Amino acid sequence: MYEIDKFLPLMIPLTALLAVPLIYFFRNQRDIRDGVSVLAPGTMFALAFLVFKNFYQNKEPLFIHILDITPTVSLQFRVDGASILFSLIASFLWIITTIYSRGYLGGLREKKQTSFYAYFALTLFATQSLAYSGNLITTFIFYELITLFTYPLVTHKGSDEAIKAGRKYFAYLIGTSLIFFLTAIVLTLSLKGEMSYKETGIFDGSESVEMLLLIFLFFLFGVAKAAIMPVHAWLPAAMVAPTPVSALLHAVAVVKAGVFVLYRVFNFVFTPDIIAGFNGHFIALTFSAITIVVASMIALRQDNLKRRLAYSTISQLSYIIFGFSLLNSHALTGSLYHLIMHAFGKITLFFCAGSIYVTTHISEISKLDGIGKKLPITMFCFAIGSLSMIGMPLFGGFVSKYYLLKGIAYSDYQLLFAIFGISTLLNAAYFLPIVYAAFFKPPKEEIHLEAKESQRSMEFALSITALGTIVLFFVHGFFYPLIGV
Amino acid sequence: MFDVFLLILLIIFAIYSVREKDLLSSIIILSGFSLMMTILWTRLNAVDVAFTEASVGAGVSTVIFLAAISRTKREEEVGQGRKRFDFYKIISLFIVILTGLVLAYGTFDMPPFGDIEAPVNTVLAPRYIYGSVPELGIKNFVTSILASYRGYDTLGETTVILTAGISVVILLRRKEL
Amino acid sequence: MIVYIILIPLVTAIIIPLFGFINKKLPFYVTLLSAFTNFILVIRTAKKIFSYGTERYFFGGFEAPFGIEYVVDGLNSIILIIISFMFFIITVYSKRSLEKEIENRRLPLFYALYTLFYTGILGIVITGDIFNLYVFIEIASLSSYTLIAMGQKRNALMASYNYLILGTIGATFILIGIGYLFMATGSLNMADIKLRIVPLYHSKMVRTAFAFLTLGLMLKLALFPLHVWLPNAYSYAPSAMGALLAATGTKVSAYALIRILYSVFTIEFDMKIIPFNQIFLLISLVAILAGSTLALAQTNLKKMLAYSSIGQIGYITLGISLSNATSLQGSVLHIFNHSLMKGGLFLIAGGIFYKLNIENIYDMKGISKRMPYSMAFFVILTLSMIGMPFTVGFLSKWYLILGAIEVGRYFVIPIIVISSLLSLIYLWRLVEISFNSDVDKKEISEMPVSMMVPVIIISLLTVFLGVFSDIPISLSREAVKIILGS
Amino acid sequence: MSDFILSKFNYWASILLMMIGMYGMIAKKNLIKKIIGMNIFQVSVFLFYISMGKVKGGTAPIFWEKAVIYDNPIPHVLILTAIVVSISTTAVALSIIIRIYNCFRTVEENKILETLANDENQSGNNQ
Amino acid sequence: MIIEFITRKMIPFIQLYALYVVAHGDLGPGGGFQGGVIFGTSIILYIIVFGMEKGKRLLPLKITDFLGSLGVLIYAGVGILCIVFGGEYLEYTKLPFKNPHLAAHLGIFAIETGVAITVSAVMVVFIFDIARKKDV
Repeated sequence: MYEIDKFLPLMIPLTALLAVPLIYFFRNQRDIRDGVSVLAPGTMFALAFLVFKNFYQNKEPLFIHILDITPTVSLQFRVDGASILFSLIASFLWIITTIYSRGYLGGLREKKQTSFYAYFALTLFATQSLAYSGNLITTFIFYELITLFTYPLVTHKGSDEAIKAGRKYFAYLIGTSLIFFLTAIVLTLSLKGEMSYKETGIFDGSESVEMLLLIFLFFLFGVAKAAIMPVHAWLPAAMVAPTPVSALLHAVAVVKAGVFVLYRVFNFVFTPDIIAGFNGHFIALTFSAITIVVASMIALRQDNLKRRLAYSTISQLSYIIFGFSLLNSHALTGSLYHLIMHAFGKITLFFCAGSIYVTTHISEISKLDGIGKKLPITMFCFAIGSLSMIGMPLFGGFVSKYYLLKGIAYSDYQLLFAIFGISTLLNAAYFLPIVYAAFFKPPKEEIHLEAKESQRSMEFALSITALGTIVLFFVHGFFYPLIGV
Repeated sequence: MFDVFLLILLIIFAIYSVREKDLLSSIIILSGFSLMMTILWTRLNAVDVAFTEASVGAGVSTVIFLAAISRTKREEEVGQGRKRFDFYKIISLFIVILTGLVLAYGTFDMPPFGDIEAPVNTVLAPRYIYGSVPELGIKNFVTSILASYRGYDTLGETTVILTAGISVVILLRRKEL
Repeated sequence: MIVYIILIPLVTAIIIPLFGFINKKLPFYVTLLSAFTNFILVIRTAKKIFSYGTERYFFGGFEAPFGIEYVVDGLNSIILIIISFMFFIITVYSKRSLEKEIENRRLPLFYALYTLFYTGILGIVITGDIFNLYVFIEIASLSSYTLIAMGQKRNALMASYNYLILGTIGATFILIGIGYLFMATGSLNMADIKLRIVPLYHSKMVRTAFAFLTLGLMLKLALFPLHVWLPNAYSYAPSAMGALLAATGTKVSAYALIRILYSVFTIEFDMKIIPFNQIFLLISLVAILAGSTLALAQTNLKKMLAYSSIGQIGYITLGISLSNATSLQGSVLHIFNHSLMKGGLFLIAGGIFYKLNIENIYDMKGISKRMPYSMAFFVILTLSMIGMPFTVGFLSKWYLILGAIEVGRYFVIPIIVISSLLSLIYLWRLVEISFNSDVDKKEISEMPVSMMVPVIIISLLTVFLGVFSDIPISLSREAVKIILGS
Repeated sequence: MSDFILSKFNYWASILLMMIGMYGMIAKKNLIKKIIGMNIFQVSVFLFYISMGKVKGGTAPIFWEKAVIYDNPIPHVLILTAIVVSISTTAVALSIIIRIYNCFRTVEENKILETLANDENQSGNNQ
Repeated sequence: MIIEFITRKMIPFIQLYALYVVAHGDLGPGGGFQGGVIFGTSIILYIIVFGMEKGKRLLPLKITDFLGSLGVLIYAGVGILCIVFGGEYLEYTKLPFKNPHLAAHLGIFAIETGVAITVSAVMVVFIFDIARKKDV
């Protein structure tokens, strides 16, 4: 039994890896290929669920040592609540996204669909491995692999514009991670001689404050995937990618991977007490707060729908970092909840944007007037997604925001309520007008639909996720054992 | 004393053959240089080396030099528009002088010329000199070392010659010239 | 019988022209056969060495220091392994590309020189006698001059000539150094000199000898200020030869430098008596940065790779100059890795040139459509070059960084990181351009199998040894034991 | 003093010769002139070796009943090898020079470099 | 005319002397290398006097190339023979002759011959290929 426990988590990424040759092999039978890329995440989801069950029985985290690269550098897995949570979400949403992208790619008659699915699977492999990685270097490896595997997806079009955007993407992510992230890891290793995550933290506070602060900042800005303000520019650039990519990868997998790494750093490399010891959380709070507000303001001024969503993603991510750096259990719970809620909400919004683009070739917000008549389901789900983003009760977004506010209340920075107020208003300001215009304004010019047949699967997918946001509000207790802090 | 005179002469020859603009005469001077070197080496009792240098340095290399310039240009062209202050020359002069100084620095700890106690003459040489005849029955120690004690070097040397031969063939024996 | 390691290629090189009289195709197969035999022999020897320790061979039965001695120990067996492996692989590759680049009636002699070059570098690695080292350096150099001059463009001739001038200066410096050393110690056997040199630490002769030996080897090694001959020589030589030079030439010089520094002179001489390490560290860092920066400025693919080699040589010397066990292990590993990676990259460049006749990076738009597999392996090797974990490139950089931390030279880390970034930029440029599909779709035209297989093997090995890294690490640990004489 | 100078004179003279040869090798623009310099350089190194093998009152290193001291034969051997290397290098260098002359119609380095630069420009324009 | 006559008469003596030098390398100054060079010089002289064509007829290029390899082959072969007869590489005294001195003499003579062959052949090749104006 215990061996099975050790074996199951490994199976999850391996399934994704196995999917790749299958997808390539069936590149000519489109249906089988898509079937594979639905089957693989399904299997992964089931496996993740089994892992969750085992974890539920014996609460203590599970360590799996795979191999040594050098005597000090080893590949190591760690299975605990957060990792299972992340892997569950990622694999579940992959299923939905595959269904969606079948419609999307079909609607646009994309070339190179096979390589699209293949790189998708590779990215998910890296993401899952990162979710379970048990020490800094393992995290680093899969962090880099995610960047590498998403690069072809970002430059999928192959046009000069896409190539340029890809360069920006690559430069930001690889550059920061090589300069700051790796340096931080090396410094950690040279100071403490080990890198594996521990509840008690790798650092024990005996180190010099300056050193700790330096390493902390390196981590904070080295993990550019979390898109905190100075290092966020890659995310809007990445929006040239096809919408399913933006949806799953740049609303869930990639960015959440960054946030997840920061979660590890905050709680397993450092510990809240140590961070408080050198006031690292204060810096993190400042930056994340600034990001929340400023990103929302920029989002307000974007006319391209996907870019607006991208900036809203940036600000929402900073909620999570914000929650980490409040350093109390309620805020942490809120953050982890936000990891789920934002994932569902934002993927819904991206799906909507994508289906609008496929069916009407509109990507600007100003042209969306009266589109609600044409695409009722899509726009209705869009409304749900936005409300969840804003944090209305009865929607998943409310849960996380509630815990975050509770966290603020328990911390000694009460005036940060103001930030929340402002940002919530801003969220409303840049989402609701779209919904309003879509349903109640008369269309400027005649909108004609096409690609009817592909609409089915897309609407199916996005309604599922929209439903998810509502369901999550009621069943959020289900995740409590995973988040349990 | 004669050696000193010879050395000075050598230096003069060397300078001339480097400075001479007409390549032909500078090659002739070069072969004279090697001839004098041969004499010097004979006076230093390095008969085999002198023999070789006479046949190679003064003989073959001169011939191939002449052949080469007969197929190329004969005069070294004076660099047109040569500046009075040629930076490149200064640099190279500086490098050369630096090298020379380092080399000279090395000479100060050297055992005096012809010192029998120098490690060169005490460490390996006796074994060869007194071992050659009883071990191998070879009267010429140079040959015994060349062919037997360090015979492997000579194999390498012959290989070098072969390499050069192949190189010359592969480079020059072709129709399109 | 370690003497056969030299004899097999030597005799092959001698008889190849005779085979050439029979049939112009035959020499290739003879070379291949001997390369393979030699590789097997080297592997078996290395196995023996690692289980039973150093093996020595006295030529003519005259015990050292009186005769010439061959020594195979942990250090040079790892070098022997990589050299013979790369030679074998590149020979497999060479058939097609040479048939394209060299007219067939000249192939036999070409292969003869090619094997002579191999003989020379093997001799450099395996010998234990310092004058014998000089002789073999000359064999390797002479043959490489000609092989470079065989390039198609007429720049090749000039490149070869410049290499000849600088290489001869370097070799003559080495000869002078040997002379001073011989004068001071009276011996020519490395191990013997190491014993005799201890009381002579402060002799001016020994110091001059040291200066000239290291200087000459740095010229052969193309360490940064003395690198001028390298880029043209590598990029204008025939593709296979360029790859072979990049994979083995400078590595052997690096090995010779390590030998001279640690097995002829002693480590305390390098560290304490003269301020060698500080200077050397400085030079290496400059070389790393300068090499990467210059590579960034190139548009010719092969030239870019050549300049990046200059930077990578900086890594090797960096490890030497930090001179603690960890960093030396990094150096040895980097000799090994870089031989593998850069060899592979040059092979791919040669393949692109073979199929499409383009060398300029900006003409390679959308090449990943035409040569997808080659570009895939190019990406793998690129990742290894920038030191991605799971590839061999990571190991050496990791050990170098740890070594730097060990001696508290933290400023080395940012430099390594920056140069990795630079190398990422200049290599990724090509990947990016090759992904660009703003060109009319073309049919796939991959390089022939006999050229593809070596690339595949090298790339897979890069990853395999990066994951199951205990092989290279244990080998290099043995090597370091030898270097530090413990 | 004078005997000190005399005791080192051979070495210094050979060093001076080396400097001359090396200068010719580096500074001269004519390719053949470089090779001439190379010859001088190497031969003077040989002189250095031979001088170190000389022993006061020694006879040639060939067995001879009446001989008391022999000169040191080792440098002679080494130099025999080195001479061969030098002639080989010279031959290879000269053949490369001939090829160069056939391609560029000159043996002046700077002119050749100009020609190559022109080649580069043309190829650049072609692209 | 006269020069040709003299050369014709001289060359055999030069070659004889060359052989002497090779053979007596172990007694007096000289040896394979010097002998080889002298032998080569004799042919070079022939070429200089009678011209390339005659020279080529006297000694075709194929032969020289072949000889060049052959010499080194002899050298290496002798070394391998020593191994065959239970010695180290190039350990002549182990060669199967009635006393080690004779073995050493013969072995050294053999390798000197090898050296001489290679050297003379390569010297001739140098002249042939470097001095040759047009392709012949």
